[in-house]
Amino acid sequence: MTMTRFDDPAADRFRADVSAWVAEAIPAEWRDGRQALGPDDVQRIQRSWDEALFEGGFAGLSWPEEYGGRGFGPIEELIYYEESSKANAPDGFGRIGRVLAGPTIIAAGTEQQKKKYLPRILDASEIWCQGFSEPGAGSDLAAVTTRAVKVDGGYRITGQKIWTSFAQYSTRCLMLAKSSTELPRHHNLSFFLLDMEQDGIDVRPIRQINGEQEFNEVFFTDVFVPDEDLIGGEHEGWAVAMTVLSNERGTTEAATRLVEATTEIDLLSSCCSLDKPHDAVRLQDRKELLRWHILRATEEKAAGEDWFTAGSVLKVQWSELIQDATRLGIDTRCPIHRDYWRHSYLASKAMSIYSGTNEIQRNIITDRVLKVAR
Amino acid sequence: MTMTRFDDPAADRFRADVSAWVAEAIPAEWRDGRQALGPDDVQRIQRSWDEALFEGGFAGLSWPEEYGGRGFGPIEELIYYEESSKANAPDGFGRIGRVLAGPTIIAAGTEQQKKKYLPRILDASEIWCQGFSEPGAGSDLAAVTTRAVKVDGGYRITGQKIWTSFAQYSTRCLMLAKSSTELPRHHNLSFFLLDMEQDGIDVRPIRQINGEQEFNEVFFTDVFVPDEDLIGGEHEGWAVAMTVLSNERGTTEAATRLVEATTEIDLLSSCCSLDKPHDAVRLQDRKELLRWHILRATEEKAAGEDWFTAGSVLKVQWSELIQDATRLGIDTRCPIHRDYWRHSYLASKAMSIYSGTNEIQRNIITDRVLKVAR
Amino acid sequence: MGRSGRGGWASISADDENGMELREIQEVARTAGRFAVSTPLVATLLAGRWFELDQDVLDRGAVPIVRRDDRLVAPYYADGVAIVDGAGAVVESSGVEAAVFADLVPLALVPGEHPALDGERLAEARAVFAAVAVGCADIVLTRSIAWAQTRQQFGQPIKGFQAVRHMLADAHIAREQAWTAAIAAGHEAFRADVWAAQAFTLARRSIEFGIQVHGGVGYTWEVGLQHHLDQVLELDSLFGGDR
Amino acid sequence: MGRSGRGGWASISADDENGMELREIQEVARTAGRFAVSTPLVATLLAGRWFELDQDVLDRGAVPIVRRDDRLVAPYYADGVAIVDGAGAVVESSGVEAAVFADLVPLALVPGEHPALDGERLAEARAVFAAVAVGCADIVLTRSIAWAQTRQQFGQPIKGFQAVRHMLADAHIAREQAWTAAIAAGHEAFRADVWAAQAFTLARRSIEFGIQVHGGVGYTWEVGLQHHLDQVLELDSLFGGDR
Repeated sequence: MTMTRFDDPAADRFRADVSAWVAEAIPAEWRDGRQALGPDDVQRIQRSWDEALFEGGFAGLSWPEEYGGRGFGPIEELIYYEESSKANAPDGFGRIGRVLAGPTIIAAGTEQQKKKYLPRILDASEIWCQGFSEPGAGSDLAAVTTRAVKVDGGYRITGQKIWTSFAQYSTRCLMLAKSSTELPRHHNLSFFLLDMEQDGIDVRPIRQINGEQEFNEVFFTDVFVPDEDLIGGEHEGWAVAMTVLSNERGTTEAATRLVEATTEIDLLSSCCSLDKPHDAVRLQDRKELLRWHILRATEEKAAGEDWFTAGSVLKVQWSELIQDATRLGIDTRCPIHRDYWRHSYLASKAMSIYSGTNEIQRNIITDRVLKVAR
Repeated sequence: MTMTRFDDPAADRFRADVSAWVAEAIPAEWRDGRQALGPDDVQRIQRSWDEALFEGGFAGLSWPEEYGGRGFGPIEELIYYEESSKANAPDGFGRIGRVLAGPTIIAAGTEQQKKKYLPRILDASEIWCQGFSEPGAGSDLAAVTTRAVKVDGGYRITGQKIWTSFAQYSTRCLMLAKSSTELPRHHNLSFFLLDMEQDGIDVRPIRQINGEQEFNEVFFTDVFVPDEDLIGGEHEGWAVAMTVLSNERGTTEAATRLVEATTEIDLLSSCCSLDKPHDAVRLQDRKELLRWHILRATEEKAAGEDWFTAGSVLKVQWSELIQDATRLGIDTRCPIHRDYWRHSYLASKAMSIYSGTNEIQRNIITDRVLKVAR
Repeated sequence: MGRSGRGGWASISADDENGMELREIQEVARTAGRFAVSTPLVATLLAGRWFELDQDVLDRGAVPIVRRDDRLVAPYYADGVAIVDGAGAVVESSGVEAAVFADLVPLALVPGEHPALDGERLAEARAVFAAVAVGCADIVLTRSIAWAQTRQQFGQPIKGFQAVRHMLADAHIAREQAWTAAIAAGHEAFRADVWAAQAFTLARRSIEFGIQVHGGVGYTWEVGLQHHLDQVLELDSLFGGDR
Repeated sequence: MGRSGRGGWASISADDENGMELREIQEVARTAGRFAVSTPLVATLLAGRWFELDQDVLDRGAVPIVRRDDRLVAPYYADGVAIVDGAGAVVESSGVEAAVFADLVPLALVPGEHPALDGERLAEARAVFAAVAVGCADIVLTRSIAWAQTRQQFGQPIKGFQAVRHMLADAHIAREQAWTAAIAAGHEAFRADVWAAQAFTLARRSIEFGIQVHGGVGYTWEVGLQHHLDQVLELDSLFGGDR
């Protein structure tokens, strides 16, 4: 294997670079006084973080260099997440663009689409959201009912999307819609790069069970997409969606969740109320295993294996790990972190549901990895 | 609730009675020198234990008094199991008769059948085995293919049964066979009280994955059962089997398994190599919960609820508890009990399979307890 | 405070001269747990039982008190609810109103809080509030079954998927185990803390299965499953012991 | 002992002047684990690697030795297998025969046994025998899939039941995690004991799912799943660390 490995000196150097850059780049007001910041300040800092990432060369780490990326692999993505998390760096709004829209356009876009959109994703002058999930479709993504009706010069989109992060800040939406009512399942969907700055789009925040409003429902009423913003061929949206979701989202998502798991488990390990320390040690061991599983999957992906062969295993692994960690957090009954654990525990309930429920992941493993026909 | 409860003084008195009797009844050669006994000695002692149980009044504890039983409930059965286990009492060969054949005959037998068989079960002059499971049927008990062909004065039985404990010592078999090839599923089986002392019966021990030979395969070739040994009506065997299996087996089996769980977990708790004692404490807590669940189920059964509403929950509970206990036993890597734990661990693998797999139990819960139509 | 003026919830416990049996209170508590709206009912019944057993209990301050908004509310079986200040002095006495459980914490039952419960009463409180948690699991399971019967995925109701059916079964198993633990807590005061902890953990597990059956929809505030889960967490932090 | 007389398994490690990479030996070990018949192959490759790295290794006695029947067998990459007595003296040298793994224990790799391994070699042995355990999980999963495709229950192959399908998925998840742990053991010598323990536990879990898929038939000696499970238990007791 010739790719960067986690224990390569090159990886160590990159880690040192990230660490030094992040320490420098974090705004002082964030580093020193985050608690005192109001929502407007936080939002301003998040926007400036997107710009800082671009200027520092940390946007598009794993994008090919020809599209303005650094040409690195997921190892470097993981290192970035780990180091920025250690330093408590802010999170920008540009994440969906960088990890979902950009790779989709690189994989399936026309030259014109690449030229038009990729630079704006990297410098975060456009913020993206995803329009996949629907309340009625749920785990059955192929059952989306948002309609794309062909009209002169483009399509008219009408329907409802859900779990749409960043929708309130977005200028573009990666939209999966039903472009044919006649063609069979999996061949009746199209993928669009939809302009969010037009009439007919209504963004409503969803209140989650932990009280937060991280996600949105978005209602589209007769919204226009020009032909040139169709991506991957008419009615071929399902294949594009599958590639994007299984190959790209898995890598970054697992790395992000590893960082979350680390935060939770480190807090647990240092908790004053943890009276059975070995419970936390076991979680630490599982977390290390997750980390190595990501590294291994990354190596195998570089060697040409489909990401989904590892992606489903990773999804089940990180979701169960974080859920178990937050359960233990509740069980500590720590007087100091009581509210923290309640919040984390409730938030973790979604992890076995989103990004494909753990039941769907097990279906994928038996269907596609083990190839046991139904 | 007017029945005997576990914490009643009456239960305490009964416990004292059992304890005193068991201490007295255990043969000295068993109590003092079990390790030195040969297989013939062990078998002789097991047979004599069946007789001792009868003479001591501990056979048929929960049988009605009119049939020679003591008229007690499963609480007393549980107390008997706990006390005899504490004292390391032997196990007889008459168990299938006392807990399966007897209750079946009491519930579904004719007066003639009751008079003929029940006394011989109690005094263990007849040893019974069960003929339910078949290699091809597995979890799908209704799919048994052993044929019962109507002939003049009775039936001719041909087929293969498996997992038949005590078959080599048995004089009677509680046999479920297919009496019709035309009637629909669940209405095509009959239940027989089959004489094992005739030609055409071939008993072959099964070697299990832990190397033991507790069970047998039994081949029946054109074996005769007279009409008077049909029980519960021709083609009505399925209903009889369900009643027997869900109402009777559950109680006694759970009590037996509780005793096994206690043995395993007590050994774990005292193990020199247990470096995380809290793991064993948690198993102790779960074991206590199982004990209380049996008590509760017993109360509810007395109050008229079907046993299966608790039976499936108990089955899953004891099998998972004992499996977790033996896993921890392996994990201790105790140099003294290494072989013991390897044996127990392998033996426990069968627990999530027999008596209805844990998957079948979950089906039963959703189908019959929660009543969610498929 | 005599036996006059009884009414409302308090009268539930008035049939028996010796107060309600703990197990009966547990049954009521479980039923109360099925409603997301918590009331001082359960604490009231407990107080009634303790008062019948020992008339001095009030003087010792060992009655259940709940916290509503910033006020401490002591439900008792006289004419309604007594409002007491932090020092335990009665400020006001009024009729009982329903309130969202999240704002209603039986403060007096917290070990170490004022007024403290003695060990025997604390054990009973653990047993009774463990039963409330079982009721929380009950309602989530009921709702999950209903959801599984109507929700369509891949062209069929999700109740057709064995994975969903087994999750419902697992929710049932955990709920039944939780109820057993609650009952055991009522019988074994000496380890009621361990039993209560088991009951809360198992009720929580049952509800977790129910949320998973609901999928993403179950994770929205509007659907409201968090109310039941939150109630279990709250009770756990008050009455759960070692686990 | 020079480089002459190489042949058989030993020659696998002969291509590289510096001995086989640990990861390559792990791949071979995993493959070996898929066959219920264990051979001294894996220990031989390890010994070859160590000898290439340090010619003095033999003198220090730090070569893998297996126990067959009552004899100690030291596979080494010279002319076959060296038979050594309990004190480590060579008694006999002969060709290699396959034997049932249960009778073949790499005794020299047991910490504290004679001849003992130093920490670095013990860590490598943990990594390599963890890979054997993954191979054991591989073969059980392969057989479980084949079984699920042919076994009929309730009028259909059991592969049609989602519960069975998800058990196969869980077997796969555990097996994949076990392989990751084995790989990590090869990279992090300082915690190879923890990694190996994880690998054995996960391989064991994977096999447990496979046995469950087989139902009662899987519990019979004839079907032979216990050979693979037993091998994992045996390796665990030798090379598993803290868990």
